Amino acid sequence: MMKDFIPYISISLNETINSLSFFYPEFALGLGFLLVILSDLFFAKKFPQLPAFVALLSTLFAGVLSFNMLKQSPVQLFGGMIVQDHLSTLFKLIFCFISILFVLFVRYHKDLQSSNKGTGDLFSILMAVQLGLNLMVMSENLLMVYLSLEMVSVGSYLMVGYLSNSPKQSEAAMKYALFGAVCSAFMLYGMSLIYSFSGSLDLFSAQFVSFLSTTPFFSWGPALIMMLIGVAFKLSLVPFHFWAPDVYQGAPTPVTAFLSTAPKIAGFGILIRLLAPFQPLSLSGIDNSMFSLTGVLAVTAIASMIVGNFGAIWQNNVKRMLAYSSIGHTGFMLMGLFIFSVSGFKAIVFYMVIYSIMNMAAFMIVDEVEEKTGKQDIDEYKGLGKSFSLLMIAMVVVLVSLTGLPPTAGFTAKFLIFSAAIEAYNSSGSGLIMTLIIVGALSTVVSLFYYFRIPLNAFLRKSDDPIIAFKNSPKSYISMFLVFLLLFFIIFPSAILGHL
Amino acid sequence: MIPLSHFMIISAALFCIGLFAVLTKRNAIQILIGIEFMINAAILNFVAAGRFDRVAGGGQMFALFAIVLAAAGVAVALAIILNVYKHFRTINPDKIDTLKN
Amino acid sequence: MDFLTFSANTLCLLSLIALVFPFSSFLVILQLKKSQGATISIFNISVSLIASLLVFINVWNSTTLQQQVEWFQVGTVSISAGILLNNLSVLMMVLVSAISLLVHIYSISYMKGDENIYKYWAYLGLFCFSMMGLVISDSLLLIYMFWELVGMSSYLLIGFWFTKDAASQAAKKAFIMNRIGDLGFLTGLMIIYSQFGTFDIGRLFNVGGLVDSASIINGFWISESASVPVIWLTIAGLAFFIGAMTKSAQFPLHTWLPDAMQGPTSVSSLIHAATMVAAGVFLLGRVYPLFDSIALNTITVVGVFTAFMAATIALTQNDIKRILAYSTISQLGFMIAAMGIGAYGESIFHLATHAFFKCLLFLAAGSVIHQLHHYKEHHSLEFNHQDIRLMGGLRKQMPIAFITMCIAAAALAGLPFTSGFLSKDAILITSFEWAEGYHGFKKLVPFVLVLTSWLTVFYIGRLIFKVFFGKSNYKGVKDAPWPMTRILLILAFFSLFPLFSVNPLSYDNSWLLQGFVPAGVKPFDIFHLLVPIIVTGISAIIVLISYKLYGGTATKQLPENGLLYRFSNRAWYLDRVYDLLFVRSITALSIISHKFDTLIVDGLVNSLAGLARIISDIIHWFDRHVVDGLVNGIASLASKTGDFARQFQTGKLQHYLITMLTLVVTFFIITYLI
Amino acid sequence: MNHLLSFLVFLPLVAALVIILLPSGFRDRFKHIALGTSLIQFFVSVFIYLNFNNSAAFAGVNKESQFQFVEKMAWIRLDLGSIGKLEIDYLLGIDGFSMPFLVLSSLIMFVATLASWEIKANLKAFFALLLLLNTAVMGVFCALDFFLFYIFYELMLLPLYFLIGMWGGVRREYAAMKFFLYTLFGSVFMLLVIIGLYFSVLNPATGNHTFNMILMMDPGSYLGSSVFSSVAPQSLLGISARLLGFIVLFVAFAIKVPIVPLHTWLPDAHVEAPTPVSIILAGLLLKVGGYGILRICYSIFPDAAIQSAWWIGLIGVVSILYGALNALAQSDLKRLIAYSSVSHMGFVLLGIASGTAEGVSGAVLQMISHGGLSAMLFFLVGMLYNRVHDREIANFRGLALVMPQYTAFVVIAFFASLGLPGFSAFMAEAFSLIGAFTSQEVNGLLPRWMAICGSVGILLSAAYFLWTLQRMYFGQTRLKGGDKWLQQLKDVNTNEKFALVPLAILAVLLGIFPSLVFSKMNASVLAFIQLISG
Amino acid sequence: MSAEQLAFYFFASLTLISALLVVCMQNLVRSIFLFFVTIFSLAAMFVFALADFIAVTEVVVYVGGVLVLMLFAFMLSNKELLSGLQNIAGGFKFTHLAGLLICGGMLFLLVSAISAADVVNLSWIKNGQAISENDNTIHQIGIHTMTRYLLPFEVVSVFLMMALIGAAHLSRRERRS
Repeated sequence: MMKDFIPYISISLNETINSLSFFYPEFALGLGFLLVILSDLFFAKKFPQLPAFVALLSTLFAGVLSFNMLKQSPVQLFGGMIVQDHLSTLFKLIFCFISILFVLFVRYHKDLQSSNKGTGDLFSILMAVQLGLNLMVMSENLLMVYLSLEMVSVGSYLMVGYLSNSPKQSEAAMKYALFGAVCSAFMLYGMSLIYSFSGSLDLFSAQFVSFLSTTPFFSWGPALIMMLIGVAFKLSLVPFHFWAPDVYQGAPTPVTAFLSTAPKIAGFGILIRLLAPFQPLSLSGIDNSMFSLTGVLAVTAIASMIVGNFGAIWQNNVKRMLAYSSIGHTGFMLMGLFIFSVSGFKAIVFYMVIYSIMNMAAFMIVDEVEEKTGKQDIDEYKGLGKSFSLLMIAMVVVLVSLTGLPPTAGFTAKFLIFSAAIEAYNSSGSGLIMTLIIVGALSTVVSLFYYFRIPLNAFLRKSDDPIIAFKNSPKSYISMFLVFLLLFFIIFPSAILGHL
Repeated sequence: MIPLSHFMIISAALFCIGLFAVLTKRNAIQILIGIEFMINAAILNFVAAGRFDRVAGGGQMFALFAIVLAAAGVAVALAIILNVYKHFRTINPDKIDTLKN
Repeated sequence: MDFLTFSANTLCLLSLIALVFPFSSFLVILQLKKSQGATISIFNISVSLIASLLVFINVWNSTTLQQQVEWFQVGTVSISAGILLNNLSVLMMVLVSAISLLVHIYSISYMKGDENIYKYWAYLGLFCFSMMGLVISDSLLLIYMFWELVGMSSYLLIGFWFTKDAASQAAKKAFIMNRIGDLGFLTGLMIIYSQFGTFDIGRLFNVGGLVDSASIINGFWISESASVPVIWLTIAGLAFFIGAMTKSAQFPLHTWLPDAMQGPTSVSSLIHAATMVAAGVFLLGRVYPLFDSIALNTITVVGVFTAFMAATIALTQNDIKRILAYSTISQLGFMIAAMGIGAYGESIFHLATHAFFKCLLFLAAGSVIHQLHHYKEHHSLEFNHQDIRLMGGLRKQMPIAFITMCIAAAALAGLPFTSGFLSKDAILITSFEWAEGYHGFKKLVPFVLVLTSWLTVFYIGRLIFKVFFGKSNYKGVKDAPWPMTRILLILAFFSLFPLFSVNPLSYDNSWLLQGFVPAGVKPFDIFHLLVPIIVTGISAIIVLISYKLYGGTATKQLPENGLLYRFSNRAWYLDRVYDLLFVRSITALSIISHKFDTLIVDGLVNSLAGLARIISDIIHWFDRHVVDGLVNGIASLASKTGDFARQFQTGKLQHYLITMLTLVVTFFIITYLI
Repeated sequence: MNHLLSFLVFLPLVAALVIILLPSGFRDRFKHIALGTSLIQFFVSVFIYLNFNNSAAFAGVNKESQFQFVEKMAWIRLDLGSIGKLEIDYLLGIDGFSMPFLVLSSLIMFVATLASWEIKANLKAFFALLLLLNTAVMGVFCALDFFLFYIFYELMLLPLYFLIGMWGGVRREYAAMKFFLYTLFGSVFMLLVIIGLYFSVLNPATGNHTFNMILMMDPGSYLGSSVFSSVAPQSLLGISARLLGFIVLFVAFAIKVPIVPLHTWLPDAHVEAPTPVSIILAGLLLKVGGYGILRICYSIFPDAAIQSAWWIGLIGVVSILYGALNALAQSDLKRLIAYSSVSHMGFVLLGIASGTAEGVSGAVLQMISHGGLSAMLFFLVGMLYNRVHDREIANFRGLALVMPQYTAFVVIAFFASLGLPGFSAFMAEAFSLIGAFTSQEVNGLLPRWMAICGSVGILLSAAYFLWTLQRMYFGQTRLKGGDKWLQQLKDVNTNEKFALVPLAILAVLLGIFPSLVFSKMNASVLAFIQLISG
Repeated sequence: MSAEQLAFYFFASLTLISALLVVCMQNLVRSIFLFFVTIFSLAAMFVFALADFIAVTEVVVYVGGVLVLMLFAFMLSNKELLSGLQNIAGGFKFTHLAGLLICGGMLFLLVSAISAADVVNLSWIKNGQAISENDNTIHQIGIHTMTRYLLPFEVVSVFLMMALIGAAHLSRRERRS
């Protein structure tokens, strides 16, 4: 009875105590969570910006703490619940970066600032979501996977519906929440099946993978796929992407910017964790010939690229267009996964860093334009090159980067992903991967078509509206700084690559 | 002792019933109920399999957490649905389609 | 004359001077614009002439000079540029510079008052430069370059009155038709280069040179470095010949030349009668060792046919310059035919004599045109001042023009005591000698040539009689001013025998011919006696006939009317026979051949151009619609794909879920079933 | 001295930054800054030209040690684990092939800047973009690292898109987009091949994979098992991988050249682009394609190049004839010239395909020559368009009377372009054709009829140029715009002469002294022939 | 068939039937109450899997929390439900067919997956240490919560806090004027 557990207790407690020192960034976030709530509760009237400040500070703090762990060798924490390794630290740093930008974005977003419910709650949700993101990329246990994923999801629903006075946002939030819930139910059910088959939740235990060999493919195949649906939902991979355009369009722009980056990146983190146990098996040929994991991923990636890029062509709403394009980008990033090695991950991580910079900058600029002129449609951007010359030039750089052309870091990122994919092709010779690569290349060309509709309208077309010189807001300066980063990183990619 | 497979087949049926509700009901709350069925089907699986996992206790612990998370999820979802009702005067998801291509 | 003997280097320098001076007038005059164009260019061309003469004296019959420098290097092959001075080139140098100088002087009066006169001088300078370069170059590549430059300057000069549509079209036609020949030339160049790896004429065509030492074994043409099927040797010869054909206006590529008469008459005389058109013959002379028997036969046939055809056409022309143009074509046919039968020296000889008398013909005709033009302007009349039917009786009003033109006509007709007599006899006799050794169509060659020479007599007689005899319509027309007439006189002298031979009746003693054909090599045979007598005799009769026909009073009437009148008046049996046998049938023949010329040949060329237009239109359409359409089609396919993907985005949550799950379940089912 | 090439490449970038930072009050000075920059570049490139060593020991092509003015710096080093170490260098250097293009680029840029006097709107952006383009073009001709090359190569697109799109004609949007999509299509796939090459090549010195172009030309540095291995050639989709790589690279560059049927962007882009951009497009951008084919396609995949020589030659011939026939059918002067570019660039392909020293020399000379001549032609069209905003051939007649000097320049440009001896195009076309003709004898790559068919292009070019000359410039003056146009049609001004005269001089100089180019590149050509003939 | 089995199948069928009724019921109030029945019978089935604590939690959380919330939500939005629901319900729609097909397919898939797995004979079930009927699961859960599952436990607290704040934020009218 109880006696069985006694040895475990001390071991487990020791592990827990030892783990604490590796958990500082998350502590910082947890502390930040509490402080934001407190500051919102007690000081919001006097210092309305205090929650933002606290959130910024604790995120920064968490970032610094994470940075210190970059050189840390991998270590399992809390009895194998989570793992702290180089990759997860990198992801955490990206989250910190995005969160900082998000806080600044919200700070300078008119709608959110003028909301009569204040922004304090948003920041507390952010802190929790960020904790969830960190845990997502560290999870090594199905329970933690589910838990952290739900945490991020629920937090995202709340963020989307944050401005409850707007019908669009409510609609977006509802779609997002219900769609997400269905997907996470699928995931949960898949986990339950896998648990039933393997008897373990621990992704890295030998027992976990055993179900692959003890049960027929007909059983584990669906189970695995159902589990991955939850992740695919977060990644908005085709065909789990339907929510994305609607939600991106409906949500407040800073939230859209956040959603299109952080949870997606975390989704990749978790995908890497989830697929890791199956990797040796798929190489050693247990993979069913018809149902190969790489095959499924490749088809998904191809479908995502096609739907994302071709869908974007017809969009007129800028945010919606960016939503579709982000579907395409996800498909593209998935390409980097195929090599499934440290090098491939490096390519993906680099891509993600650049992607988050590009996306954040793009949404900031779009938001700036929307706030100043109320224009949301690409067609309405006519002649904006005159009014917002600097901002629109920045936008062009961002779009060039999104397309993946030199001289922007987007090119280096795309280049690295292609490298990983071609290396995967080199080692496998799979025609599917070659197709994937070709589709990736073609989608680059297609993407140019819709991305460049913005500069096309902004610079090439004249509008009848009078030219008004707008004063640049702090937000546009932030976006210009991001643009500078895009240019900086193509000349000095080592500034990032050196840490990978 | 009831064999594990029986639990699982029942849970599969429950899952599908829930799924049907999600796909066909014209009311957000009923959809939510369908989702709860799906989650509970999973929980049933966990609990049934957890019986054989005494040391790690994974199944039961997972079920516990899942119940809690589901409840919290329902709370958030309902809050959102109420917001939607406030704006659209309906909670039929079919009629809430201002965001589309 | 020791002081006139120069070292090889000096000679090359002199020939360079002869080359560069005209070019400098081109550059300088274009810069200076209006002032001093005539002075500069006459000075320069005089220098050129003097230099040419000095070179001539030193080189003629004494030496062959070749000096070259490396021009550039391509790969391992070094291409050189240099000067080749031998009998042929120095003769041409003198010929070109001398005639140029005369035409220059003539032009001072002739072109007086034209507002763009400075351009005229400049273009003439450019022409002389190119022509000089053409004759002294030692490399086929250089010759080709000057060859085209000659064409370019001809283009500029034909189109000198560019505001006249006919002029600019004629210029275009001339250049483009010449380009066809250039393609042949270029093909020849390519074959030579790929076979021998050099363009150096000296190395290629000297005795024992590369062409000489190349052998034909088993149907292969083998040189030091390459071996190709022997057909390429023939193609090379024919390719060069096509080049020569266009420049020398041989059938069927001759039609540009009559049109080129749209240029000033002085230009016609210099370029389209004396020098440029001779370049084709010159080229054949340069690459002569390359021709095999097929090529030579082709050359002969083309030359003979051209000579005959052009002569028949000239019979019925009424434009004075057109008659002369056809006559030029015909004479060039003679030269080409002579080349074809191996009468290399004779051909060059005829080239030289023809240059002078044809130049004179043009210039004299020019003076007539010039004066009539002035008359027309002065009296504000409207008539075609080049139409011989409207002329007549000018013999008394323009005596110098009349006399000089008669001399030139006699030379053209090959009457004794003229230079033409010598050279034409040379060709005719050689052709008879040549035909001795052959059977079949080759036997015909000399007879056709003889026939042609009689036709020549007839048409030139008609021209002279129509223009200068009969009654004058234009009171007060005088001879052209002195600067023009003195040139005519000089040229008239050059058209007589003394310049070329001491003996007016035998070409064998001609120093010029001896420069190419060593004297005494050929045995004296019966042809030397018979041919001159028979040909001249009949020519004399023809002159008389034509005088009867055209020298009368009824010059203003159309020829048919005049014929009818005379027929009814005198009722000469011979007249009738002539009329039926020669005039009518030949008129008909000439009309037919002219029709052929204008309708079929020109028509072919025109319809080819039209075809090219149609093809290019089709291709353009193809480009717009198919090639571009394909691209646009791909674009629209892309947008269709996007549209398809978009359709699923209905905004309805459950539709999303159904689509998504349908895909998932289908996927599962498929993996299950397979 | 050691950083001369960097100076050449980045000077315009600095100038662009200066222009961006200067306040708008200086807007009238922008063009002078740009002009000064291109002048300095020109002098520097002439200095390089004069100091260029043309001996065989400095042939370059596939030996890094033989390149001149080399600058090499480690740029990106990334340990990618199983993929190996990423080794990207900042590697600039020139040999006989690239050096002439440097001089040409700086000259064309100078002319283009002079041509941009006509630009009135948004000067800051225009000159900044122009200078950016300048940097990219210079970079392309200097880069020896494939990654670096690609960056410069792509960098050209962006400024061009805006230059066409913002200052272009009526259909500028369409033209700009079409241009962009076409070229991007080619270059994206080029990127894939670049990466494939990268994985196939090891730097023997460091043992890393490398982007060094010169190492890619050395069969010894390929890994036996790699995709593009020249030791044990792999096959891809049923075709030999090396051939496929060659085709992809070739198509990418051929779009730029452009070849039929990938040329349809060119007439649109040219017609819609403002004059300076047309000048740069025709003068430099097309040359980038030809240069790429020489420097990259042929040098890296000589075996595949030899294999496909017949087809490339055919494409060259078809381009020559097709472009010329199309030009004949045009009614818009600028379109005519655009199509003539297609035709003239066909000679480049034909020459390169021949694989003979004559052909390759001719092809390079043709690029240089066409660079100058097409710039001149577009400049001349631009002058006309500037004055009356019309380019329809049928709307003009007898211009020679109205603008005699202008017509003189037109005559020079037309005759030079139609290959009149004494001008550069003649030498170039003649040697391209001679090369193609001798090819059968020397290496058996091209049949003789190709050269002969190609020479018909010369005839056709005479036809369309002279026809135009006759229709537009000769005859009695008759203008569509009547007296108003007569007022507007001023003859050439000093500024324009500054632009036209150097181009005319270039054409004549190269026509008479082709050794100005030949001598500098002869060693490289021989090394190149050596390389591709194995 | 033993009593245990009988009872199990009774609850199992009760669960499924009530769930089906929930789904098919047109009246929302009734279906919410039938949901209550389903939860209860599910909890009963948990007991058969020896998870008594979970069963209790399920009932408490769902009946005490979720159901009440749903009723609240229903009541807050009932105006529409009472008037509009009848119209929607009538007729067989495309979505029904699609839903039926999908769910049928899914069921087929899952059942065959489960039967193919032959879960009863899996090695970990045969060899693993099963919970016996004598075990005190509450103890076990307590120990697990404080040791192995300490981290999720703590994280869930943050999660709940966030959900609380968020839900409260959404339902709150406004704070500042």
